[in-house]
Amino acid sequence: MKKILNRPADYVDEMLDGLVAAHPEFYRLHGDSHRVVARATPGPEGKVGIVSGGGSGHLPIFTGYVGTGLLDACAIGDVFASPSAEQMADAIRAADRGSGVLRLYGNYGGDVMNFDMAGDLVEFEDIRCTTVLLADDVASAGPEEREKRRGVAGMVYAFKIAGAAAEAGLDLEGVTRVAQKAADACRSVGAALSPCTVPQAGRPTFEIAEDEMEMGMGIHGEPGVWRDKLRPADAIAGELMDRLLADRPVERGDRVSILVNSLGATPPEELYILYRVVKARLDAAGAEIVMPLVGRYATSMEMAGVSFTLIRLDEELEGYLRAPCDCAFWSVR
Amino acid sequence: MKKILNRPADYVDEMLDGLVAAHPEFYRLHGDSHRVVARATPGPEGKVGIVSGGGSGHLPIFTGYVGTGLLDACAIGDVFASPSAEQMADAIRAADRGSGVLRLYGNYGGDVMNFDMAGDLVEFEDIRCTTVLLADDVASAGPEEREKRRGVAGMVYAFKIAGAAAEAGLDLEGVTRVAQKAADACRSVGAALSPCTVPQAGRPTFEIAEDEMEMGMGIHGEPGVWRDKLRPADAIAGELMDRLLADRPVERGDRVSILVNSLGATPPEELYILYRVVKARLDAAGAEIVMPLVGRYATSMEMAGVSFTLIRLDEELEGYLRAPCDCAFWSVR
Amino acid sequence: MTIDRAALAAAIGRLRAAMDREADRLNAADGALGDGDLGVTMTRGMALVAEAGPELPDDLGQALLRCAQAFTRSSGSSYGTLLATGLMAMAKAAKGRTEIETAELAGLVAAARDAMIARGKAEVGGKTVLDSLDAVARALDGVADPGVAAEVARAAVRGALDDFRDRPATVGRARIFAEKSHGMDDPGMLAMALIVEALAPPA
Amino acid sequence: MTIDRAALAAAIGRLRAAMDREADRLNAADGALGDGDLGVTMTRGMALVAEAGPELPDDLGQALLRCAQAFTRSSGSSYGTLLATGLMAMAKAAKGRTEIETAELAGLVAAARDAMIARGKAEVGGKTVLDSLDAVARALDGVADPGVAAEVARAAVRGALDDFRDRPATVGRARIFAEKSHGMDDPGMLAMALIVEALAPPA
Ligand SMILES: Nc1ncnc2c1ncn2[C@@H]1O[C@H](COP(=O)(O)OP(=O)(O)O)[C@@H](O)[C@H]1O
Ligand SMILES: Nc1ncnc2c1ncn2[C@@H]1O[C@H](COP(=O)(O)OP(=O)(O)O)[C@@H](O)[C@H]1O
Ligand SMILES: [Mg+2]
Ligand SMILES: [Mg+2]
Ligand SMILES: [Mg+2]
Ligand SMILES: [Mg+2]
Repeated sequence: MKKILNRPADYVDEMLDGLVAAHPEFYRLHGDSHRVVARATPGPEGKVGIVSGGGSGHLPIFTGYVGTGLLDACAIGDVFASPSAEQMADAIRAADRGSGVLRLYGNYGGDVMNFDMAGDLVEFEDIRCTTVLLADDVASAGPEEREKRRGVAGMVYAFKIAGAAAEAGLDLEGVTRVAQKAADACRSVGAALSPCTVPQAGRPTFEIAEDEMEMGMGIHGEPGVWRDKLRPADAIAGELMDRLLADRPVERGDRVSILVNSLGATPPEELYILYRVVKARLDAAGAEIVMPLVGRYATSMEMAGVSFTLIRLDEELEGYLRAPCDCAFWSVR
Repeated sequence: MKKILNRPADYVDEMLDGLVAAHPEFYRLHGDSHRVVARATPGPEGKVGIVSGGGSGHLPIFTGYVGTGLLDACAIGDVFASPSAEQMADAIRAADRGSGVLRLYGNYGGDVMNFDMAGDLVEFEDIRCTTVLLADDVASAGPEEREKRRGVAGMVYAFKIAGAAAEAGLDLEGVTRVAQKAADACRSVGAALSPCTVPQAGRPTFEIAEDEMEMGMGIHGEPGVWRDKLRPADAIAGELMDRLLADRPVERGDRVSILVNSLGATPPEELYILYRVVKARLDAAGAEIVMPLVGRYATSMEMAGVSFTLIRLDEELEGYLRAPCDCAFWSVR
Repeated sequence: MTIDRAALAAAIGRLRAAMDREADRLNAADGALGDGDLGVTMTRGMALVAEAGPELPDDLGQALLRCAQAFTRSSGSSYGTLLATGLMAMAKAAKGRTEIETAELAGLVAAARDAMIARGKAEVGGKTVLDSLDAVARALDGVADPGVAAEVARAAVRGALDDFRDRPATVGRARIFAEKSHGMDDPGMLAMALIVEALAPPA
Repeated sequence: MTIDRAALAAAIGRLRAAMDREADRLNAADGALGDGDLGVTMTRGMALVAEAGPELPDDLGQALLRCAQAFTRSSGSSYGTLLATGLMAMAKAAKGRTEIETAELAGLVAAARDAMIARGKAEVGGKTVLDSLDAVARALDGVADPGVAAEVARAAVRGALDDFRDRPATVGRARIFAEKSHGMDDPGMLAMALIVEALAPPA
């Protein structure tokens, strides 16, 4: 894939410069590391802060979701690389409005180490921190090792729901509890068709033949469960749904939301073709779909492929999912 | 590029099925051609209707922009092919609330013939129609032949502004006048990095080497002004701005909006890298940027590349641009 | 011989068969200079026209209007829309008539041509279907004998193909292949030759 | 010989030079099994540490804390964060001291190792930097002579590389290349060997 960039080493900094220049009503750079994005207008005094962070290259994840009813701040690393502990600590400082900060992010070794370290750093400043990890990718480990799973697009639901809970005035324990419930309620799985290129590496993250796809592949090209000829849309959607429902069946009367997500290059036309099958399957299972999301919510730059995220909702989660939010990439009213 | 689809012949029908299934609050299929999308809740009696139409494969254009403050209905053909005159006539019927209908669409021969023919068809039904064509692509013809230019992403501004004017209660002449003013105020130009594949053709719309780009290429792969090695982001942004400003200079104190648009595969990260240059250029020219748009607003499926659209605003256009709108792909409040 | 409902129905049958037979050739011709759908346009359109066949009214104006409508429904391709436009113009001229004489054909074809010029905003001489129709209309002018009419019409469409083959395309999708189009038949002109040959087969 | 501010400053200088020299090798080793940034991590990190060098406080705890902070600032790579974690643990242990004896080194290295286990949630035996530190800590246990300490530490990191070379990677990005990693050095262990060799050069 071809990329529009200047020096690869400047990719992330220039991207962030453009982001805050285009949307000064939503975003500002915080501190002097140039890698911490915070709300242009901080949340009210006393609101629980929510931070996230991780590698660049996943817009709107992570930085894009800084906004009302969503995140308060975000630390962002090089493409597919963790930000530093000091940057994460800065994001925590930016997010803190005196009532503590939830660290809400994906289960990747480097990110976990750095967010833990960041917690140690801000402990001296009397900022209370909690952690909720997304580990929603069912293809990355079996149900008996759920805590080892990678965090993928489930973050979108977790940000939305935890963000609304914080906006509603819950305290740190409450926001953390709601975020953990949201994270536990999410299951995701994806299929990749083509790789993307990390600017500083300059070559595709993996190789795949012109007529192949990989089921269960991770968003950085982590190996999936099978690689074979590209299947028809209905077969792909069917298998993705099988895998989600096998991991956590839905029951008649369940209320769920589903995110049909493009990894980047796959256009919305194809997502809608897949959505027919998603809807038919959930209808057949007797589940009620609430606020389905179809689009590019968690990407890997120009990677082609899709992921599905299913979240089972109770009344509390549904209320927060439907609550208003606003950022440059997503607004609910 | 790989595509997720079933039978190529079903691509558009299945896409539309998924679209209305996912967003029943916004869209419904009208009539029995299966190719006319109308607002789920029609605009109020007496509102001027606005229809658009053209080939599939450009989401959110055209169908996606059916919604409050935007279009009332839309007829959509096969990928990159005009809908039939009868389908366009059906869209006009769906849009009519008794005060006439503006046909607002891009300047492509087939679309023009069919929308004209559709007008003949509904004339018998006493529906008054006007026409405004977008011809905003400065690379497709010189300033002395402006009426020959192709219509590209300028449609986004025209839909938004005309839609707001209709919502505000202007009559058919008024909405048409505002739409024409918006269309006249738009200039666009794009650069393509890689082609896309029309499902029924099964092969890329054009060939281009792994290290090449084409300046000024059309959204269906129509030839541009030069093809050469891929340039750095700042050089690409600079040339696109040069071309826009050469065609219509901005003056100190001008108020403008700019759309930095991905043709599909190009990720938002790269759009933001380009936006730095856009902003610097307009700042230097002394123009004020109003409501910049950065994202995928007018695409060609999985094509890689970008387009810039610059619109010069007067008070009336700016008011309508900032007015609320709502559809599954864009909402302004 | 005059043209009436029965003659029209028979012509529709021949046309449909011809288009089914030549679909690949038309797709290929259009594929070289355009989007390759002309065969699809013609087979789909003629299938819909043929469906209307059994219930064709005796009024030739009404009957031709039905044919036009079949094309406006079947696709949005330029050629289909232009044919619909031409058929509508002929329908208008034939309104209320149950029989049409050979001598009237030149006027009808010219009416179709002119309506298509108005619709497509192109001109005669641009290497399009307009040139085929123009040649046929001029060839038929003053011809009253059915056999002669068939012969001159066939000669005229073929002659138009030959006359324009080495000129550059100037209209529609083919325009961007102006260079390449030298020496190649315009797909719309080729289609019109096949249409005329099906309507007026050699004796 | 005791370790004091001056010795630490000198060691920093040697380390920085070694990392600059070996950056490509570390990038390559990490590139084979991970994302290829380990050389960048080490050169960037040591450059920041070296910047702090001239103003290092005499308190070795404070001095080591500065070094740790340089790594938390410089990047988010696993290795940098683990080194920072280990350095912080050593800083805690050395707080208030201006001199450290050779005999104390084993305890300091073990403290670093244990803090890194807690941070990274991996275990000794998994073919990571933990195994290098574990080998060094054990080798230094009870050694009071600086020359002997240098020698056994060097032998221990090299020995760890040899012992684990043919085992599969189990931690971090390299885990997904478990198969391929047989016969290859873990990049973090290799880096630690270079670090130890720079800190304790052969006489
Ligand atoms: N504006 C026009 N005026 C006259 N003839 C036209 C015009 N545009 C296209 N044609 C004719 O139509 C033919 C192509 O038809 P078709 O394949 O249906 O076009 P498309 O697929 O681009 O809509 C051309 O070969 C030409 O003869
Ligand atoms: N959880 C862990 N525990 C101990 N050591 C680890 C851990 N994760 C990584 N390492 C060590 O770090 C090295 C890789 O470091 P680095 O290149 O910085 O990782 P990354 O680029 O993936 O963040 C590995 O070779 C291994 O020795
Ligand atoms: Mg065609
Ligand atoms: Mg066509
Ligand atoms: Mg690495
Ligand atoms: Mg790394």
